[in-house]
Amino acid sequence: MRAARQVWSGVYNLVLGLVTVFKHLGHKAITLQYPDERMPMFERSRGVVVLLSDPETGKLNCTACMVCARICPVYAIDLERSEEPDPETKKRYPVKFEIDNTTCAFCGLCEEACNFDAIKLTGKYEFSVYDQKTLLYDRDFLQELGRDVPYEKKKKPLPKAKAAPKADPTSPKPEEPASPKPEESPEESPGEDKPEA
Amino acid sequence: MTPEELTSKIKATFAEKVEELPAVTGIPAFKVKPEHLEEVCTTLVSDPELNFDNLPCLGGIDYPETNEIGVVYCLFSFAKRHHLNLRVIMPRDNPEVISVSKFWVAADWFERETAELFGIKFKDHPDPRPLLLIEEWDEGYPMRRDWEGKDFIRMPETGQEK
Amino acid sequence: MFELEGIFSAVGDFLASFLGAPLLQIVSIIAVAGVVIGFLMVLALFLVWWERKLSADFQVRIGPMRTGPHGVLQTIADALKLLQKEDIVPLTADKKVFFWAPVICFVTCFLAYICMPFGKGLIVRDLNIGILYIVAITTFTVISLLMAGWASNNKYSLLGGMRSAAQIISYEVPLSLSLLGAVMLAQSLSMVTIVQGQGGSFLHWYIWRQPLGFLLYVTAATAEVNRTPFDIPEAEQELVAGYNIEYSGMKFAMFFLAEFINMFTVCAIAATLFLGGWNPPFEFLSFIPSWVWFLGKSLFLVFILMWFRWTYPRLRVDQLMAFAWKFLLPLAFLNIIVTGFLIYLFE
Amino acid sequence: MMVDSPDRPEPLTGDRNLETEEFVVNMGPQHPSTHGVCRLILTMDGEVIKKVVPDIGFLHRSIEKIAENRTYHQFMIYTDRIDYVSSMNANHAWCVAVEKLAGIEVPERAEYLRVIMAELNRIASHLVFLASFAIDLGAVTPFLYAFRERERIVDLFEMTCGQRLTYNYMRIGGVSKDVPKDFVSETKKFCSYLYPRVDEYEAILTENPIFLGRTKGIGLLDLPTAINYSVSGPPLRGSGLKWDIRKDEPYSAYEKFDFDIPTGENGDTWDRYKVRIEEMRQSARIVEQALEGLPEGGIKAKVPARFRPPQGEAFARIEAPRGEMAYFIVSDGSTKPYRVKIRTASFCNLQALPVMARGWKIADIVAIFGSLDIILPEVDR
Repeated sequence: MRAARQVWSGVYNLVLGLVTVFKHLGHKAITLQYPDERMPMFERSRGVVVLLSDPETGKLNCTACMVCARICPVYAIDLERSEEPDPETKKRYPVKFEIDNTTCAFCGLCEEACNFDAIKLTGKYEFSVYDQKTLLYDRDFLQELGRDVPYEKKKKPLPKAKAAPKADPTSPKPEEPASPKPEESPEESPGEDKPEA
Repeated sequence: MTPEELTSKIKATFAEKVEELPAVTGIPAFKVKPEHLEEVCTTLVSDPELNFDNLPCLGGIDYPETNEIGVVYCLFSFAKRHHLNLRVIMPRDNPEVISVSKFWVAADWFERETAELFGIKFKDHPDPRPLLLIEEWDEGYPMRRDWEGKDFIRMPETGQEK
Repeated sequence: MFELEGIFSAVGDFLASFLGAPLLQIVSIIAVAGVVIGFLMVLALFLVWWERKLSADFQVRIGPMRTGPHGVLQTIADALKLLQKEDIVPLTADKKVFFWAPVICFVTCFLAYICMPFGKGLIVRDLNIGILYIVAITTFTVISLLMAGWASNNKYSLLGGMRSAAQIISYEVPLSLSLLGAVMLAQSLSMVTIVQGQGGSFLHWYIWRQPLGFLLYVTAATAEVNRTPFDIPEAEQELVAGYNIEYSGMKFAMFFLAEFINMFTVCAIAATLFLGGWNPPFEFLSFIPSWVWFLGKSLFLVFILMWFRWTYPRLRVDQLMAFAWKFLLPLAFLNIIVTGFLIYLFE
Repeated sequence: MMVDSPDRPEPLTGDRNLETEEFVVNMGPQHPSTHGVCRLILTMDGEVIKKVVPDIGFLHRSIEKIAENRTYHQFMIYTDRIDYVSSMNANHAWCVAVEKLAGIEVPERAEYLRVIMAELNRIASHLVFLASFAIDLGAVTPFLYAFRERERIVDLFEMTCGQRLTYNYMRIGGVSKDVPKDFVSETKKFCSYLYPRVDEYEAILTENPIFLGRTKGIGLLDLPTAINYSVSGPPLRGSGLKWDIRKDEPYSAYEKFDFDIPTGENGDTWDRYKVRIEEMRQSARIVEQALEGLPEGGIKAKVPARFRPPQGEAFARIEAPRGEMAYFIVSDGSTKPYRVKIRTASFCNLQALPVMARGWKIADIVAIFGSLDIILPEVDR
């Protein structure tokens, strides 16, 4: 009797599995045909890092205060401050701003630390290249990437109050990710001791 | 047992063999001399009131300033639901302590890891091969505070500078 | 209307009109072999594609889409890629055996089609021991798998080869025995006679008189062609790829295609012996050519085998053996005894 | 087949006994079922395993050393990488430990959000377990089904914190961002969607006779051995101990929720599988309760950017999906920890593999290894 019940349960569950799998036939696929279809990125997606500029003046928001470079856990940001403030905005600006995307962990700590809406992680992706050296993004390239990125002013008032950019500027089309000019690998920048897995 | 009861119980049981340390977030902590460790552990496991049947964590700790090196044992009892923190402090030059893997098998890998990373020798260890590092590792003991390796860059004190 | 029999005999007559008898013999042999092998190659490529699409559909994916409409040309592209691949022979391999294993595997899988009735009058040679011949020839696969496993000189391959030898030989026994029921009903070993015995409506198919035999056959056949849940010789999670772990390029493709042709072979046998072969299920449907029925029934069984594969986990090697000897074999014997008894009773 | 190979052994002659020979199989470091880079040195007698020696360390990144070189805030992103399948839980453990060390009060809303995220991540992690376990046993289709559901959880995470794998969501003293507007409704929708899906997996696997044959009674781990090996999490509960840190030593807001601790009876592979399946349902229950009672308020306590915890030590452990995850932190009062010891569940669970696998077949070690749900970066750290 027990054996019969066992056989019955076995057969029943074998058939149940077949039926469960069969029910999925003809369902709409959950996968995407990637290069043709793309997943919409969320607003908060943390992809490649960009530098934001003021939509009115077109200058970088960054004042080179070094907060991002200090908080970065992998020391991917190499930043140099200008000696003199910019004559128009009366602010200091970065003369050098390099992000090493080979070490960047896309953690978003720099964006959180920044008080000037200068740096942001965007939903942009697809930055594969053949040469590792081209992953060292310089200031101008990062600025270009950030041209079309909408952002909201943080609640903290800026030290030097300016007209807040209300609407998202429908600024130029996204540039093709032209690879920035290959530069020397950052020897002077404090690298990290162990590579990420 | 509550931490207070446990503290007094341990003090009563081991007397001068243990030395009380400040509690680790509510967990009683004691310092044991390396030569007493085996005896203390035997009692901790076999005493029906203490009954420490589980070793959740074991790790080394290095104090180059005082030239000492230690092993921290986090003990737990599933039967009695209490924690204990033991530690053994040894001179840094030739640290040697008895292996506790005969009391808790879980200590086996923990000790192998600690041995290769801190350079602490565990006597009577059943399988003293290196665990995480490659077998031909010869660059010293990387988890010691003053270790200098080929590719190791000590980070600047970014958090403190202004 | 679309019966291929007429076309083939017309071509035969046309050739006979200007070729002498001995030459005709040779030409017709080559032509028939070419047609059968060509058909099977196309079929194998189709089956690979179908399996990929079907598994994708079961798994709410899309499957190959890029090459041709819905990826139909994908397997052809894969085959071309495999043809171009470097042929790697491990240094420590037993070179001769390593070379011959895929060849034997590939060749033997075609031999079974000599007496496979594709349609009415559409059979290469109607041997009077047809089914016996097929069962015998399909067992050759085990030799090639064992050779592959041994010659690769790899521990995983060897385990895979040993497993496949043990498995195929064990399952050969219940497989043959489960076929005997149908043979007893038809009173013949010839494939054509067996099919003709199931003429008329679908109620004359042997599956109704041999339900147990059919189930046993499908189970044993799944094991015979190393399909999940009986695919332990190439169990990916244990043996990485089993006997063909060291094979690459065209040799691997030969194993791969042979596997799919073998799968079709066992399904075609089941369709012939239990599902009436090329007989239509109803008399009024006989305007549809017989080979369509044969193909349709075989492919339906192939679908079931694929369905199994994408549903079930895999058995363990000792459970597999126990299942063959302790479960299938007694049932197969029981089936024969009951069949014999019933035949005696009703005739 | 004579091949002139010099190292071929002499053929056996009549006066020698036919001896069987044990042989060693290297399973890994690259092997389909080692779930990462782990090498198991198997000594086998035919198909039967005589001895298993796990060889680990291929993914050793010395995260404990890195911790001594990073500030408390910075180290958060490394906790993601300890256990990338459930990095919310790894974040959580670090936060709990540091907050214990510094005595930081966390706002209630943040605690609730942490619980929601940790439990969603637990479901996601168990789905990955289910997927890989099914594929270990040869059933390929449940893999895709489980990842389909995981994708929805990952979408919820991306909606909240912007990443799909290394979330870096929690902060010392709270969480980094409040949840977006439609998170609550989406998560509720997901929870009600999950229950029938779990039933679906069970229909395919749980009572399937082939699955039962492969898991019932395989890889037994009795309770005293489990405790002695410091095995934790579902393997420990599968061995029959009703022990869950969320219940027994509650952290965050776990004492406020009502959930059951599923346990097994025999400590076999099937029990460990069943415990995890059941835990997915319980986690969904916790998430539903937490969403229901999600309080308003702040999401982050005031923690300075140059955070210096007081001198001292802290030991905190949480119940991660794979078991107990503990941090032992020694602080010297500076911005960087003096010493961090990370105790991960996989490290101890993997250590028990040789006991469980001895005497079983090579196919079983795959099932046993899968049922332990080892994440190799967590083992090597």
